[in-house]
Amino acid sequence: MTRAESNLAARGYSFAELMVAAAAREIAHGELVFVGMRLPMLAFLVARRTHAPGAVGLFENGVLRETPSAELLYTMGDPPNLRGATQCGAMLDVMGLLQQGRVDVGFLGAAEVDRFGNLNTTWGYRNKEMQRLPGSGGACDIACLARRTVVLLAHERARLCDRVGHITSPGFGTGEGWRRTQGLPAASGPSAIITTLGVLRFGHDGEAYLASVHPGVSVEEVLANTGWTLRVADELMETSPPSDEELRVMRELDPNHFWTR
Amino acid sequence: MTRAESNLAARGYSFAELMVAAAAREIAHGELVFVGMRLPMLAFLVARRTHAPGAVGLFENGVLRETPSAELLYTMGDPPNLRGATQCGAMLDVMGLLQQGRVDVGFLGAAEVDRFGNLNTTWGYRNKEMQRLPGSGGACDIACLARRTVVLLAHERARLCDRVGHITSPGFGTGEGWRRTQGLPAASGPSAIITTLGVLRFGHDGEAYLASVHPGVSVEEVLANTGWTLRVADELMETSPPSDEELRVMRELDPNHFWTR
Amino acid sequence: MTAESKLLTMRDAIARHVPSGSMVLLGAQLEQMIPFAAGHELIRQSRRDLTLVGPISDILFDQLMGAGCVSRVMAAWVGNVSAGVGYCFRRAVERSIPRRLEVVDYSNFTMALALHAGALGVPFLPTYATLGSDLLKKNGNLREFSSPVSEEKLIAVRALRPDVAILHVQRSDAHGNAHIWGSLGVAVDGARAARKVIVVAEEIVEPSVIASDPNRTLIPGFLVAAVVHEPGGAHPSPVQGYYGRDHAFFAEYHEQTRRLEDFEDWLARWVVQTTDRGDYWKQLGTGRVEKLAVKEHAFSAPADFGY
Amino acid sequence: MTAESKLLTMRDAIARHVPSGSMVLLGAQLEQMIPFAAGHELIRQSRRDLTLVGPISDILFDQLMGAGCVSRVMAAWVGNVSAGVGYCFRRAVERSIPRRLEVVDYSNFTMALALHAGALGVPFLPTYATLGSDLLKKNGNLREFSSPVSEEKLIAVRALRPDVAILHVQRSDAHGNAHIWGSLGVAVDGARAARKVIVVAEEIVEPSVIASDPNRTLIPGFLVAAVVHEPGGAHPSPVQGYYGRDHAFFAEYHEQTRRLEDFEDWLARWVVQTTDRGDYWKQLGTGRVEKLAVKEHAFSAPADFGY
Repeated sequence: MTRAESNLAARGYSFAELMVAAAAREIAHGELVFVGMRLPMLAFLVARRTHAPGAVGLFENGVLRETPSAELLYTMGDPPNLRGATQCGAMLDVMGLLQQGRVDVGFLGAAEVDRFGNLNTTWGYRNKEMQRLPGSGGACDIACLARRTVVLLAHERARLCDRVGHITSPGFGTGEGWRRTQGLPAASGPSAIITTLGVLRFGHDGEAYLASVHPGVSVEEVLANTGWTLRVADELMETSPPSDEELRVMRELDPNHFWTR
Repeated sequence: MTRAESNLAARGYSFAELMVAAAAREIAHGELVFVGMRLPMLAFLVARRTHAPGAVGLFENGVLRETPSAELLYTMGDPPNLRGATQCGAMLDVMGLLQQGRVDVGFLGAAEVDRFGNLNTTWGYRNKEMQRLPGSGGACDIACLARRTVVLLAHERARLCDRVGHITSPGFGTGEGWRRTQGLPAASGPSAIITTLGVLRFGHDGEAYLASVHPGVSVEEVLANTGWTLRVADELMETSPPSDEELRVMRELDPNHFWTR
Repeated sequence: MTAESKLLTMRDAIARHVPSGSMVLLGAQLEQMIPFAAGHELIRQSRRDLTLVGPISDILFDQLMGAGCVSRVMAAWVGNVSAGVGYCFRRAVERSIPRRLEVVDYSNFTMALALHAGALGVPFLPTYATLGSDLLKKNGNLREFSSPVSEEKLIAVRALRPDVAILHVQRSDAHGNAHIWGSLGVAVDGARAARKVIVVAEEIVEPSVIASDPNRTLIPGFLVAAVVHEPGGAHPSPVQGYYGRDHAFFAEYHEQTRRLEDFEDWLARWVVQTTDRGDYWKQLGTGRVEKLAVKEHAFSAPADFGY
Repeated sequence: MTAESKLLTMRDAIARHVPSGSMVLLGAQLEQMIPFAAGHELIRQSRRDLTLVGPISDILFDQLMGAGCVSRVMAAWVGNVSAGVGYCFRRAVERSIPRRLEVVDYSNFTMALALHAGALGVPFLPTYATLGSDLLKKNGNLREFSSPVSEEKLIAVRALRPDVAILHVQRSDAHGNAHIWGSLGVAVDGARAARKVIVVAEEIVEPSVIASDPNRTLIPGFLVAAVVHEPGGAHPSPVQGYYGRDHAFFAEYHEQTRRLEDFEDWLARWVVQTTDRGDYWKQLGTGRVEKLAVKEHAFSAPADFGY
């Protein structure tokens, strides 16, 4: 039995389900959301079915969508994602909305994230060897232009590092004022990092701090798995577990736990 | 009986029909043509039905068309122009082709044209009073960006003037090298002015000269109706009259001489 | 999951969403689907100091100028497409009748780029168009600059973001998801550049009709503030698949507006003393309406979105 | 009036229009309609020194790199969308196997803008995207400059004009007038930015079918050099209305290409020793093909182009 499975058995939900619920709560009613695939997609659908029925999902292939697709998606281009979409346009149609500042929140994954929320999805450094990763896709665009960016990744010391080796997608750079210096829009930047252990948020100085730990996770465990000296909120919270309603919707959408094992 | 009518009676065609035939011959097989309405539209259709079956017509509302519409058009947005079009896109789709340098020839009308082929469709000066005219529409864009521009207008001394009062659509400006200085594309600029009396073309210095006179028109008549001292080609031609085939097609398309009276 | 209905009467849509002083985009599809019904309601509600934006609008801009609603127009062409000049436009520019009018002259391309820049969220877009012209000299929103990647001059066309875009469409659902076909012009960029969109539709249909063809949904409902069901609302301009262009109406307008007092009569008859679009159609008469009706349908081949 | 037919076999289309050294746009519709059949023919005809351009291409770029056809890639993302990394891409970048590969990293938006600039005929387009990123530092086609109309930094994205765009479409006439629906990505700009277009179609239809819906004609035939009728030519990627995505094929590719010698076996089996697309489908087997077939049609509501 893996740790995730024992966790699921003990608490009635998996870490992935907890991350999805936490991610869903980052979406408010009526917001435009740059969704992406896997956990964020599920989070978007959960948000729409619970507290944010008016949220609109955007995909880089030009698709805008307000209702869940009838089948589980492996890619944003899967036929069920296009049928019944709100709009199928061109990539620029969606990117234009992003650059106008109309996209409230964008979800991103990453190989590495650092203390200022910068992301690397271009070069990995496993076993001291440089490994070429797929690259930005739309991640750099979203990180530059969405009003808020939420990052989801597994909490490992090598992946939450002091400084990323390559800034594929800019966070707060070197800290306060950096984004403005670079010319990035005033209303933009990282909002949260949701990991398998907790949720990190950002201070005015642009540095991440631990805002909540997941149920059953200790602060020490988080700190030991973070590659820099992570600050902890004065009023550290415990991440709210997924509600029954959130779990019900999640499992209806992903009955075989394809995404949330 | 008006002069045009007597001309039509005597020769078997009207000045307008002669202008349409002359304009049609400015279009080569396979060329992209920014058409416009009235006489140029008819010229485009005649060209397609005679020597240039592969010509493609572009309209500023986003329409590309290879076949004649089933009915006479008053505007490019008339329903017969959209049904059966090659493509209905956005204005920018058509303007992009123009700016890429793919449009071979564009037809324009004008209130005034001057010795360097500059056009004015913004301000008129009838009876010494400034009269506001409708403006550029797409004329300025076509004059800037089409590889060749052909102007059609009635030959009147006030309309073929030494310098236009307002450059709505640039020709050769003040002469040789001017377009390059302004930053306009190398392969662009006025190619011909087709009037009710003759055809003007342009020398290397950018100044218009009389290249051909219409049958029955004297050089003196042209010079007397031109607002500057118009140069005359060493080998002045007579404009070829419309062929039987050209007339047949023209009258089939415009049986009531709506455009070609 | 069900989105709220945004259906309003024309009167309420204009009252709520287009105050005096607004920058309003009209005529985005050029000679097709001009929102005349909306323009007439702006006149009836006595809007003032509007800035009109659009490539051309056929005679709608002329009417709004004649009625005194407009203090500025940003356009490529103002007049009567099939008949020539617009007399109200001329009176306003030449003699400030009924009031002074500022004209910012664009070309079609630079107007399209200004809205495209607004839709893309950039402060400007580059072009070679208008180089060497007097438009460039007189329009402050066109500015020469040096290309950052080549040794060339270019024109920077400043972005426009109208307060409201009023777009006439063939069909929409109650949430504002709208299908447009035929002549697109600058409608897609216009809807996205604007801060608010009012959709005026020939037909209100079930959401499933719109959702059956998401490539034809050129206006997504979440950009739309109000949906007005106004069949015939584009007359005398045409709506592909619904009615043809009333060429005679444009010619009559030309004749009946040459003198100021004639225009005032025209306006009283067709706009001010006409309570709404139903009343307008009654005046037009059934014979005229029938002549404009579709004589032969021509349906698009289906596209299969199945899997 | 009748336009000449441009129908060619895939072999002839590639032989005539895509020489070694070409800059080729592939994968314009992202995960849908990737022209795998064309890519395989490029491999069989041993093209070398290609520059691949596209936002992503799922595993087609990886295959072309593994086969040694590519010297440069300009893309936003290279890998296997549903399974992760592309091993041929990694071998080429990390160890120059089978040959050195230059990578020019774009983001999706900047790639779209590069093609849009090409389609609009301008040397660059401005954006805020990539400000502050290392993409900006390393990609010479992204350059910081000062906005000519505001006090802002912007990025100039240099125009790209591929030699050839290969676009898979649902249906086309023999002249290359093509309908595309569903996922559009950068297909429209890609076709216009490119100097030549090869259309690969699921179906060749009568011109009247295409002409019945000119708003869906996203590629006008006069831009098209060749039309290839290749049903199933996008497998394992999906074609809306024709077949689904073969997710298992992507997973298998991932497993079967991790080691160089395994990739070589994969390539021999699916490409080199496969004479054409018919042969490929035979290998795939009827059971697999049937599983991907459309189970439920979902036709678009008609649009009336009549008058």
